Order: sequence, then C-alpha cells, then structure tokens
Amino acid sequence: MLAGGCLATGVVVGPRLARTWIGLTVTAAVAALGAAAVVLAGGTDWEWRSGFAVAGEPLHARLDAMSAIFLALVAVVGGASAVYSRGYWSDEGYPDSAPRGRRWLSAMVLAMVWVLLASNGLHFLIGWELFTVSAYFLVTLDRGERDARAAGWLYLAASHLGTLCLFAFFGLLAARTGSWELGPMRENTALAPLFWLALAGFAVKGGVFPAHVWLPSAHANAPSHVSALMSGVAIKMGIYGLVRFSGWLPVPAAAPWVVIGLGAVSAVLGIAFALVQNDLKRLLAYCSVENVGIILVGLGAAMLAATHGDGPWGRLALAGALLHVWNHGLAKSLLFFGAGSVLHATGTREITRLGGLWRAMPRTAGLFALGAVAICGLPPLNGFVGEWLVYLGLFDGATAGGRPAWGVAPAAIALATAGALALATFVKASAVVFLGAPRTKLAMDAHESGPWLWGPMLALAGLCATIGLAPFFFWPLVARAAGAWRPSAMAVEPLAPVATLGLANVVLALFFVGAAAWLWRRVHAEGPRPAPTWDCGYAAPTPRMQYTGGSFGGIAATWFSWALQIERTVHRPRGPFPVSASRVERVPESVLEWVVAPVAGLVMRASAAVRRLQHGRLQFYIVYLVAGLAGLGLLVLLEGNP
Amino acid sequence: MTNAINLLVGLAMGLNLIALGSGRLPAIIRAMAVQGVVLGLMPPLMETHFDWMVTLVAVVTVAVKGFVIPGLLQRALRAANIEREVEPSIGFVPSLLLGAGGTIAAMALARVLPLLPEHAGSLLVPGSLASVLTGFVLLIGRSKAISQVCGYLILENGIYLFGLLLIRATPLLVEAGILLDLTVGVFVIGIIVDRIQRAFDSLDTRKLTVLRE
Amino acid sequence: MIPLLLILIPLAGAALAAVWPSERGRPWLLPAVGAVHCALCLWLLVNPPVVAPNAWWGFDPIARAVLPVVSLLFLACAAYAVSYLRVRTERRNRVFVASLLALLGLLSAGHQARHLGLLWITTEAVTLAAVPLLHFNGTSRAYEATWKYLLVGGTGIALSLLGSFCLGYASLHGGGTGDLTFTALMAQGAGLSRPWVLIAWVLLLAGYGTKMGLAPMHTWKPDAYGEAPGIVGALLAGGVTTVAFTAVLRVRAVVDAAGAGAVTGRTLVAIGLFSMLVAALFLLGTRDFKRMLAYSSVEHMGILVIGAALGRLGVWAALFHVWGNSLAKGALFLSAGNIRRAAGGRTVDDVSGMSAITPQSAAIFVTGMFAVTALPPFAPFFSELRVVRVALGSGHAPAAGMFLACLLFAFFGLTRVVFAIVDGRPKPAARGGDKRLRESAGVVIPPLLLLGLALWLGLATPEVLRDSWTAAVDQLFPTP
Amino acid sequence: MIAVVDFVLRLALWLVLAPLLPGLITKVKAWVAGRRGPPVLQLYYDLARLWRKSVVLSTLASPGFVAGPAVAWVAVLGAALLMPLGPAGGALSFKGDVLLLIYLLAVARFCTAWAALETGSAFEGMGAAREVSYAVLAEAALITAVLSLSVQTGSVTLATMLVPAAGAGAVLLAAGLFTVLLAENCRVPFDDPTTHLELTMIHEAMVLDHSGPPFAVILHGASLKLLLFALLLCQAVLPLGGLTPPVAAAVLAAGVLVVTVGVGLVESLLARLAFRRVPLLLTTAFLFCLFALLLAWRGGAV
Repeated sequence: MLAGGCLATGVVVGPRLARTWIGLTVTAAVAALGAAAVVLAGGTDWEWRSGFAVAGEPLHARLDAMSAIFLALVAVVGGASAVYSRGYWSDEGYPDSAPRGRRWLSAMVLAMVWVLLASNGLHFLIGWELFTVSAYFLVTLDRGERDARAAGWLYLAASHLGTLCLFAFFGLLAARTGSWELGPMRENTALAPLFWLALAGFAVKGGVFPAHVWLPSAHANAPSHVSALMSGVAIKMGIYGLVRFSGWLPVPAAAPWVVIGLGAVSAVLGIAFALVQNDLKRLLAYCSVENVGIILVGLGAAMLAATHGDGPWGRLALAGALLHVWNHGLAKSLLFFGAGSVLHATGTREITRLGGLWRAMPRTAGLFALGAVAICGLPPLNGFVGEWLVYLGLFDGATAGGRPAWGVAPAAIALATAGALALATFVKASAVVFLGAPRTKLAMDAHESGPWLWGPMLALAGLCATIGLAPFFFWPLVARAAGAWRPSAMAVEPLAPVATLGLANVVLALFFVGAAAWLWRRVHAEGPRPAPTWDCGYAAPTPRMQYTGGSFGGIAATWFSWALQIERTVHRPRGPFPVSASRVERVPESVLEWVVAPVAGLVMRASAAVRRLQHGRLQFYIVYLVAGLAGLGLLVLLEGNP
Repeated sequence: MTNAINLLVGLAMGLNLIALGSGRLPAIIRAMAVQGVVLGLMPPLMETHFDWMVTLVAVVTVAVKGFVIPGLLQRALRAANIEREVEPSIGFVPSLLLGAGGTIAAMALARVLPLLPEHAGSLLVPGSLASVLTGFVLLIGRSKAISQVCGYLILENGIYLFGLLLIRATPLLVEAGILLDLTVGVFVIGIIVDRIQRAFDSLDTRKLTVLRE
Repeated sequence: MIPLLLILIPLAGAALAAVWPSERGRPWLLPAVGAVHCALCLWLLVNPPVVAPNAWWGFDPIARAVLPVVSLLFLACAAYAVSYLRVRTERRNRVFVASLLALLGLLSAGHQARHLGLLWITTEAVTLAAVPLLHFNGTSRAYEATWKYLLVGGTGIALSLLGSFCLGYASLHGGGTGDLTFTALMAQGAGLSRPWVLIAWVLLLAGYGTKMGLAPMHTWKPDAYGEAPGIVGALLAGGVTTVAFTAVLRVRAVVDAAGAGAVTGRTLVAIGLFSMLVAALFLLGTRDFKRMLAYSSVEHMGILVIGAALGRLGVWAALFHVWGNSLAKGALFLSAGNIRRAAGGRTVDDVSGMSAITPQSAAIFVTGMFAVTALPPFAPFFSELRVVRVALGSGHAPAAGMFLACLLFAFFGLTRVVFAIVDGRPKPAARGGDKRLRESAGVVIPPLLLLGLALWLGLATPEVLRDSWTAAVDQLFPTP
Repeated sequence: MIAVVDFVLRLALWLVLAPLLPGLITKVKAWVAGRRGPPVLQLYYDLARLWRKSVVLSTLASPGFVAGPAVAWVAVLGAALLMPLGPAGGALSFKGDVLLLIYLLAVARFCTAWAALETGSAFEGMGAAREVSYAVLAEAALITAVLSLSVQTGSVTLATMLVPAAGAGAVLLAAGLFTVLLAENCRVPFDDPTTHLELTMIHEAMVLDHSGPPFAVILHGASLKLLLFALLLCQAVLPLGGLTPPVAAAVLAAGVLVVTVGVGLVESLLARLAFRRVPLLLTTAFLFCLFALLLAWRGGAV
C-alpha cells in the first residue's frame, strides 16, 4: 500500500520536485521489496479485498510467492533506474522532457505493480494497458528524435496486437467462467484452448522470438534508464503472464512443446542476432530475447513435467527460470546502465567507433564486465546459478526418460549453444568497447560518469554478486514461488545442492581474486617494461588495425546467415595504389523486413484500393447507397424466408 | 374515384419518362413541376368529404412543388445560363429504356407484393416504385445539380405516392409534418444549389470533387 | 410536461436567437439554454416520468438512456462555442446559433419520438437544421460538403420514409389499424405481415444507417466532418448519429416482435462488421486528421450496430458505448478544432509538432485518441470489452475476431496520424503566434470536461445510468 | 584432516603431472619424424624460465591483461579438481558438478579471450574470435556427450556418471570426445601449436603479447586443460568400476598415456585443416555424441 501511495504521489509531484520524487520512488521500491520479501519468506499470501469497486468490479489484490518474485524485481530495477535517471536524464540536460519522464516512470512502475497484484481480469487489463502506454511515452521521451518515435510506434503497435489477444483471452475467460475473478481454475478443462490466446498476447510483450520485432529498436532508442526498465522488467511482465496463466489454467497438450520450442528458438536465434549487432544497446536488446528464451525453456519444461506425471524436475527447471528472471533483470539493467554511461560519455552507440574506454571510465568498464560475466551465466556470479538450475531440471527430465525427454534434451543442447554464443557476444561487446585503443575521437574524449550513474550500477552489481555467492538465501524463495505455480506434493528444495554450489562459488571467487592479485604482484615486483603492442612486427599499430566487432562475430555469423541475411556492400581496392576501399555490413531485422513488412504492404495496398472509392463523385455515392440497399435486401432475402 | 387516381398516377409515370428522356433542363424542371401539381391534387380526390386541412396541405404542396422550387431552379438556371444536360453518365436513350423497363418491372412487382384487396387494382404501388426508380436514375445518371435535384424530387414524389396508401390510416398531422419536411428539405436544397452556383459559378457537379479520400 | 419542455425551450431559444440584436451577446444563449436543458435532462434521468403506453412523445427509457449524454455534449459544445465565435467574428453567427439551438430541440424530439412518423419527421428536421451549421465557414469546400450531405443524407432519409410507410402497410395488411406508434406495432407483433416487415426493415436500416453513417452509406461523413467547425462535428458524431441509432433500436424491437429477430441480428452484424472494416481500411491511409475522426466515427457506429445485434447484453453494451463514444468523440473534435485553427493545415503533410504550439489541446487530442481506441480506464474500453465478451459468449467468435482485427487496424491508423501531428518539429505554416488563435481556457476546458466524464464513466459507472440502460433494454426486449 | 591432505595431494598431482603431457606429445611427434626432439620435461624448464623473466606490458593493456590469465588458470584448476580421479573421486562432488566443470572451462575461455583483446592487436583479436566461435560447436558436442552419459547412468554427478556404455555407445562417445579434446586444446587438425605463422593459429595467436609469469600461467593452464580432457575421455570410455583402486589408477594412467600418444600421432600424421573446414569436423563430433545419446536412450530409461 505504502509503495502504491508513494508511486501515486510520485506521478503527481514527479514533474516538479525532482529530489522528492527520487525519495518517494526509492521509498516505494523499498516498501514493495519489503512486501515481496515478507510474502516470499513467510510463505503466506497477502490478500486484500475492498468494497470499493473500480469499473463495477470490487478491488481485489493478491500477492502470492509467484507475483512477489516479479514484484521484487520491479522494485529493485525501478528504484535503480529512478536514481539513474537523475544523472542520465537530468533537468539541466532535458528541461522539457525530464519532468515528463519522471511522471511516466512512476506511472509505468505503478502500473506494473498493479498488474502483479490484480487478481481480476478487468483490472489486470487496465494495468496492462496503462503500463504499455506509459512505456510508450517513456520510449518517445525525446520527441524530437525520429528514430525514437518510429521505434515507439512500432512498440505501441505490436503491444496493441498483443493486448487485443488478451482482450479476447480475458473476454472468453469471463464469458466461460461468468466472472472477471482470476484464480486457479485448472479443473475446468474447457478453458484449455484459451492458453493459445494468452501465449500470443504475452509472447509479444515478452519479446519471444518471432514476436520480438518491436523489441530491438524500442530498447535501443529509448533513454538508457528506460531501456533498463523495459529490458529488465517490462518484458518480464509477459513472462509473468505466461507463468501465471499456465499455472492457473489447464493447458492444451501441445502447449508445453510449443513453449519449450519457442524458448529454444528464441535462445539461439536471439543471441545469434545479438552477436552481429554493431549498436551496443541493440546487442543488449537481442540478448534479452535470448534470456527470455532461457526462461521459457524452464517454463516449458515445467509444463511438460506437469502434463506428464508431474515429475519434480519440472519444478526444478521452473525455479531456475524464476531465478533467471531475477538474474537477467539485474544483469541486463546493469549492462544497459553501462551502455547508457558510454552513450553519455561518447555520444555514440556504435561499437566500431568506441574502444579503449577503460582508461577514461574504469568504473563503468569494471561494472560492465561484471555484468557481462553475469549475463553469460559464468560462475561464480548469479547468472550461472539460474542456468545451472535450469540445466539440472532439463538433465533430470532427460534421465527420467519418457516422451518429455525428447523435448528437454534438445532444449539443453540449445541452451549450451546459446551460452557459448553469449560468451562470444559479450567478449566482443565488452572488449571492443572498453579495451584496446580508442577507435575515434569520440572514444578518446570520453569521461567517467558521475555517482548518480555508477551508484545504481554498483548496487545492481552487488546484487548480482550476492545471488551468485550466497544462492542458498534466495533458493528457498524461488523454490516457494515454483511451488506456488501449481500446488504439488513434491518439494523442490532438496533437489539441488545449492549450498554446495554456493560454497564452490565463494571458494572460486576467493581464488580468482587471490590468484589475480598474486600474479599482479609478481608482474609488478620488478617493474614491467611498457612497450607498444607487438603486432607481429608492425612498427606503429594504428587503432584502425584493431579487430572490429563485425569481424569478431563473423565466423559464427556465417553459420546463421540463413536467419541473419546480412547485407554486404563491398567496394574492393583496385590497382596498385588503391585510393579507397570500403566494406559496409548491414544486419536487417529479418523478421520485420522479410515477414511483417510484406504483410503490411498487402494491407496498405488494400487500404489504398478502398480509399480510391471515396473519389468525391456524388453520383457514385448514391450508387453505393443503392448497392448497400440491394445488399441488405439480398441478405434479408436469403435469411428471411425459412 | 380510383380511376381518377389511376389516371393521375399514369400521368405521373408518363412525366417520369419525359424527365428521363429529355436533355433540356427546363423540360425536366417542368415535368417535375407538373408532377408535383398532379400529386398535390390527389389527396383531396381521395377524401370522400371536404376537409380543410387536406386542402391546405394540397395547396401548399402544389404551390411549393409546382411553383416555388421550379422557380428557384429556373433562377439558378438563368444565372448559370445553361440549357442542356451535357454528357450524362447514363445517356438519355439508356435512361429512357431503364425507366420504361423499371415501370414494367414495377407493374410486375406490384402483382407479386401482397396487397390489400382495395389496393390491388390501383396504380399507386407501381407508380411509386417507378418514380423512385426514375429518381435514382436521374440522381445517378445526370451531372448537373439541377437535374439531380429534380431526380431527388421525383424520388420523393414516388414515396409520397406510396404514402397515399396509408392516408386513411395515418393521422393527418403526421402527413402534414412529412409534407412540410419534404418541402422544406427541397427548399433548402434549392438554396444550396443557388449558393453552389455562386461559389463555383457552375452547376456541373463533376466540378464538386475536391473532397476525396 | 417537462419532456415537452426539453423540446420547446431550445426551439424558443432558437427563435430568440434569430431576433437577438447583438452579435457578441447572442452566443451566450447557447450555454444558457444548454444548461437548462442539461439540468432538466439529468433531473429526468434521476427520477424518470411515467409515459403513457400509447403516447406519441415521451421521455421513455430509451430516451432516458441516451438523451442525457447528448445534452451534456451540447452543453460542452455550447460553452466552447462562446469562445469559438469570439474568434470567428468575421462570420455572422445569427443563423449558426439559431440552428444550433434548433438542432438541440429537434434532437430531444427525435429521442423522445415514440411514433414512427414523428421520428422520421424529427430526423429529417435535424438533417435540415444541420445544413447551415455545415457551411458556416462559407468556403466552396464547405458548400460541396453540404451538397453531398444533403443529397446522400436526403436520399437515405427518403428511403427510411418509404420504410416507415411499408411498416405501416405491414400493419394494415396484417389487419391492424396502421397505427405507427412503436407500442402499437410491437403489440401487433406477429400480426404484422412478414414480407412487408422485412421490406420495411431493409429500407429503414438503409435509411437510418445513412444518417448513422454506416458503410457503404457513409460517404457524406468525412466531407461533412472535415469541413464543419469542430462543434458541429462533435454534435453530428455524438448527437445526430445517436438519434439514428435509437431509431434503429426502436425499429429493430418492432421487427423482432414480428418474429424476424434472427434476420435483424444477422443483417446488423453484417453491416456493422462491414462498416468497421471499411473504416479501418480508410483509417490506415488517411492523412487529414479531421476526416480521420469521421472514419473513426464510422467505425464506432459499426461497433454500436454489432452490439445492438447481440441481444439484451449487447444492446446494454451498445448504450454504454453511446455514452463513452459521444463524450470521447466530443473531446476529440473540439481539441482537433483548436489544433486545426492554430496549425492552419489539415493533413499530416503540413501539420506537425503541435505539442509545442497548442500543448493543452495536443495533450487532450492524444488522450482522446487513446480513449476512443479503448484505452482503459476510459469508458469505451469497457463497452467494447463487453461487446467482445458478449460476442464470444454468444458464439459469434469469428465476428469477434474480425472486430478485434478492425480495432487493431484502426488503432494503427489513428496513432500514426495523431502522433505525426502532435510530435516532431512545428511547421512554419503554423500560426502559433496569432493571439486570436492561441488556446484560451474557454476552448480547452470543455473538451477536458468531456474527457473527464468519459474517464469517470469508465472508472465508476453511476448506478442510475446502469439502471437506465437496463430499463431501455427491457423496453426493447419486453419478453426476456 | 584427511580431507586437507587429500586436497593438497590432488593439487600437487595436477600441478606437477599436467606439464608432462605436452612434452610427451612433442616426443611422440619427434619419434614419428625420426628425430630426437626436445626432452619430455621441456615444458617444466620453459615454465621455470618464464617465471623468472620480467614482463613486457603493452601500453594499451589494462589490469585485466594480467588478471585474465590468473583467473583462467584458477578456473581450469577448479575444473580439474572437480574431475574425479578414477576410484579416488573428485575433490568436491555434488549433483550438477559436471555443469560447473563445463562452465568453469567457459570462464577460462572468457578470460583468455578478454586478455587477448586487451592489447588491441589484430592477430590476437583474430585468435580470440576463432577460439570463442569454435567453442560454440565444441560446447554443444560436450554437453551432448555429458547428456548421453547422464542419460545412461541416470545421474548428473561426475563421480557416478562416468560409467562407460557398452559397445557402440562408448566408441561413438570416444570419437566425439577425442575430437572435442583436439579442438578445445588447440591441437592439430584444428590448430597448430608449433607453427609461427600467426594467421593459422588460434591459441598461440591469442597469447602473442604475453610474456613472463603470465605466459607461464597460460601454458600451465593449457596443459592442465589437456590432462583434464584426457581424463574425462578415459573415464568416459574405460570401465574402471570393477577394478581395485591401484589397478584402476594404473589403467587410468595408461589410458591418459594412450590418449597423449594418440594426440601426438594425429599431430604428426594429419595436416592442419583449413579454417572453413573446422566447423564440419566439429559438427561431426557433435553428431557422434548425439548418436551416443540416442543409443543411451534406446538402451536406457525409455
């Protein structure tokens, strides 16, 4: 309640009183976090009914372990990006849009909290729409920017498609059950087909692969604190919807297979697209598609298990997926903050124009690297714990045998491939941006960002490390949430020796640091001799000779060329003394450009054809009238005489 | 009594054909005016005993439909000094054929329609249908505003004819209101035609295609 | 007595306006009469009068369910008109004000007419009363629009007259007295001769559909809405169409009573979906933001008709939607008027960045756009959701699917145009500097109030309104 | 107490024995080529010498340039300690440790690639790019192999899952894992550790700029990794279950020796593949493991 209050006032006072607003938002975040923690730790759901009716439906809020997981994430990232925005989108820098930004940020967080709490279909939809629209206004905060507007519109359009699916979903649900109340209704098997509508609606929001078309441009063109919020939290709302309704409704037999398949495809193709991006934020956005895929794999495994004898391994995978929701949310927000600082310092998002930033902005570089390690799922950080749990679930599923094995084993292999690709992607992202020599003047003039920027990053990094090193604190929480998905006798907790893993992680971390320090001391014992990079004999290597991100991802890109459809325009050097040569690569938004655009073209052609009928000739208008009359007459004639 | 009515209706149908066939605007206007007068005469004839209300309605109808509107249109015509309907989108011969065919079809349709015995013999239904059709043909097939107005009037005359079936059933007040509305409506149209003539100084509606899509 | 006052006071006001001497004073008649009318309406809404079953006039449940919103809309437009006419001093406003008041009176009459003939008379009168409003701007475009409005609308209304006669003849032929009061016709019920009833249904639907602006009889709408002042557009979209819609509802009740319910349902769904489809396709490509509103109105007429086709619950939702749509559309038209005046252009090609020039109006425009595209918690969201829910519940799944698809396309079109106009860099053509055109409280508050009403209606629909809609449904479906 | 001793012993074993393998391989190659070749302990000498040397640091390098190799080395060592030594089992054994092992190798890869990119040298970038790219296929193959093992043993714990399948499964797995071993350890035919034409190298190209102690750490880490894979391969295909500890240990040692010699033979008999053929070979390895998995299913739980 307190959180809601603070956020609501934040919407009101946000525009004017920046400091108060941050205070309020952080308070709200802490309050929400507290509520979530209480529910997760205590294990008793928090339920609140009020006689007060909104839109004819009495308010009914429910916070169970499942929604608490997401609520905690909303709280943390919401608070962090609020603080970050203070430095990143300051009133000095953006006098007109900063106040608007504060208002919409509060509104968006508030709406997301509302969605998580609502246990009434009507209220869920209300919150959902408000959250979508406020996100739109956040993306297009910089109204002058054409790209941002285009991206925002694409986002809005795609989301509306999803929303209409949810219209149908909730409409059918209400029509079949006779009330808007939500809750477990697994026994009512007539509702099973509805899951497809929910899947369509929530997949668009979650950025699952074929439906991800809006995601890259929106996340790339939004202000970075918004990107963090959207990529870290907003797409998780789609996940929330899927998890929630796959748990509450009966699912059709084919659904688990579809979900796990979608997950695998998103994981591999998403990261493949990320690998070849040259726009840092776009790369991060595509990486979100991958992580959504990982989460969906976990969910799909859980659904498979639930429909095939309810083996405990499903819960294990689901718990892993839920933990990954947290991990990805934290790490991805951290990375987007880092990208924001880079953008703030250099004014460009193009990887090929950056380089050597670690000198100018060591803090950002370090935190970004940490985020990269976390998002690659490498021990000893949090990303690994989540993926490890998902893997355990999948392996147990495979060893359990039966038909589910045919779903989970390929998924595990897909995850491994995606993991390796992610590693390549983030080596490229962090190394090309922060290491080596500055490639352009922009990168040379970079400067470290202020505490408002690196403060939140530090906090998020701390959380990443905490989850990684002390997973046994968080394991019971996610395990409880996984239990709240569909009540079952099996307890998940004993299935995974998380404590041991945590111990291993701690030891590893200690040894990593120790060894690094030791070697460092050894190297600096007698002063190392500085020298230019020995570039196989080149006297003076220039920054342009460095390996570019494009060529770094080149090898793996060729394996996915069928999906990436990279367009190259090569201008080869000619003659003994070539004057100029160039090689431009463009990575198209395959799905958008090869699938969506043609369909849209068809529709627009139809529209043009119809609009030509309104040509201004009155005579024909009367012809239309007569035609309408005739048509109605015909209809009645056909219907009328039985 | 019915014969008299039928005679008048037949006359009205003939006038339809004239309006369809003639290319000269004054002729169309005249045909429309005469038809208005003819229709105006009908209600009193149908009433068995004298009713001042009906007479009043008839007088008003005759006055407006027979003289005021035609006069207005004539004025617009003079102002625009056009005589003929040039290049109609449906030629005169085709429209004439359409009208004739429509009349025959109306006759046939009137046989099919379930009518009360006392109306079975009367030409009212076919007449009204034929006039409605004529009205549509003029509205669609002519390009001069004036001839379209005439078409609209003939359309309404047709409906008026049908209304006569109910003259005993529906209270006179309603009839009067309807008539009033029609006349006012046509009057307004006349005014707008006049304004258009001033704004575009032409009555060729093919010029009125600025607003599209 | 009061119901008649609803009609007479505005007409008296019109007469007064016609003779009122001062150009500056005359506009104040509008809010005055509007306020009185509104007060009366709301009073009647709260404690409805008893209507004699065979009365020709009367504030019966249907009127009670719809008329108040028209009155509210008129009040807002009237308040807006005062400031608006002060800006447009170059035009004489005698005829304008008089016709506006006459329009209000005739609208009240149309909603209260319980006699087919009277209903037709008032509808035709409304059509005629709107003519001087349409060409208020006096441009050649305005005259062209008026001309098309008159001929298309007139032809349609003529058809509905023919339809009324056919219904009367159906009664005669069925052995009735040919009494055209709806109660009598419904009482005769199955006694009506079926073929004539069906003919009448086709003609009446086509006729009143033309007034509503259902495709393909909608062709007059974009021209009229595009050329008329914002007030007129708002009243046409929120008031005149409503009369036609109630007419369709009343007629449908008769035809259902005659035992042709299935036919009416099918035809209504068909024409409704067709209208939505056509409107959506037009919206996808439209560039003129006032004509855009017209097509959006066509779309919403389609929604109303589909709701009306879906039985008791559907009609209930449709009545709800009448309220939501009228209010939101009103706000849209009024704010669009402000933007249009300040921008000096009408298409996305020569208008942009209006959020810089007319911030409030732009904000209202965007919000209103979201409201009509069913963004919660505005009223249209709930009504449309109800329509979807009813359609899905009553086994019209394909229709519901197409309904949603049309909503999607319409949303694409609307957002594209609206954001193109609001965002971006202002065009030099924009006359933001002109003091006369700068937005004053008088032209901002009314649309804001309308939006507020739409919001309030969505968040907490007052009990009395729900009752009134239920009563209207009971009147339309006497045997549940 | 016992635990500590055990831990220290293992550590010593790994640290000491690992550098033996590269020496053996070079010896085998020399023998095949009919030369005497460098002594088996050459790598030990190299490591000692490198450790004493001072360091040349690129002006562009950040602290990560030194930290990278250290972390990578620790990661590989950690993975090695997870690997059970026949009957002795692993230092730390828990459900899912195999995944930790795989991901520790990934950590090592991350750090080596990172350190390689520190200096902004084109060649090291090239090497890093190849390393991380080919690792994609190698990792897929590895996880499939592990999957097949755990399917047939019904366990996700290294200590219990390293029980070979009978017959074809084991052969397929051996083929697959051996190929992965070659790829992961940058041996011919994927990479040539001896050549000095940078364009043709993966691992060597990545470490061009390293010198002194960090380079020593890198080399030692590489040898650890080789030993690790050799052990994995052996225990995945050699049935040690029934044997008494000493015999098992002996068999295991023999197996590792055989693998090493095999690598040496391959290196001397095969030529390096053109880089665009590498994916093909790795895919074949992946398919081997996949078939092993299918066999495990057919014979196993289903």
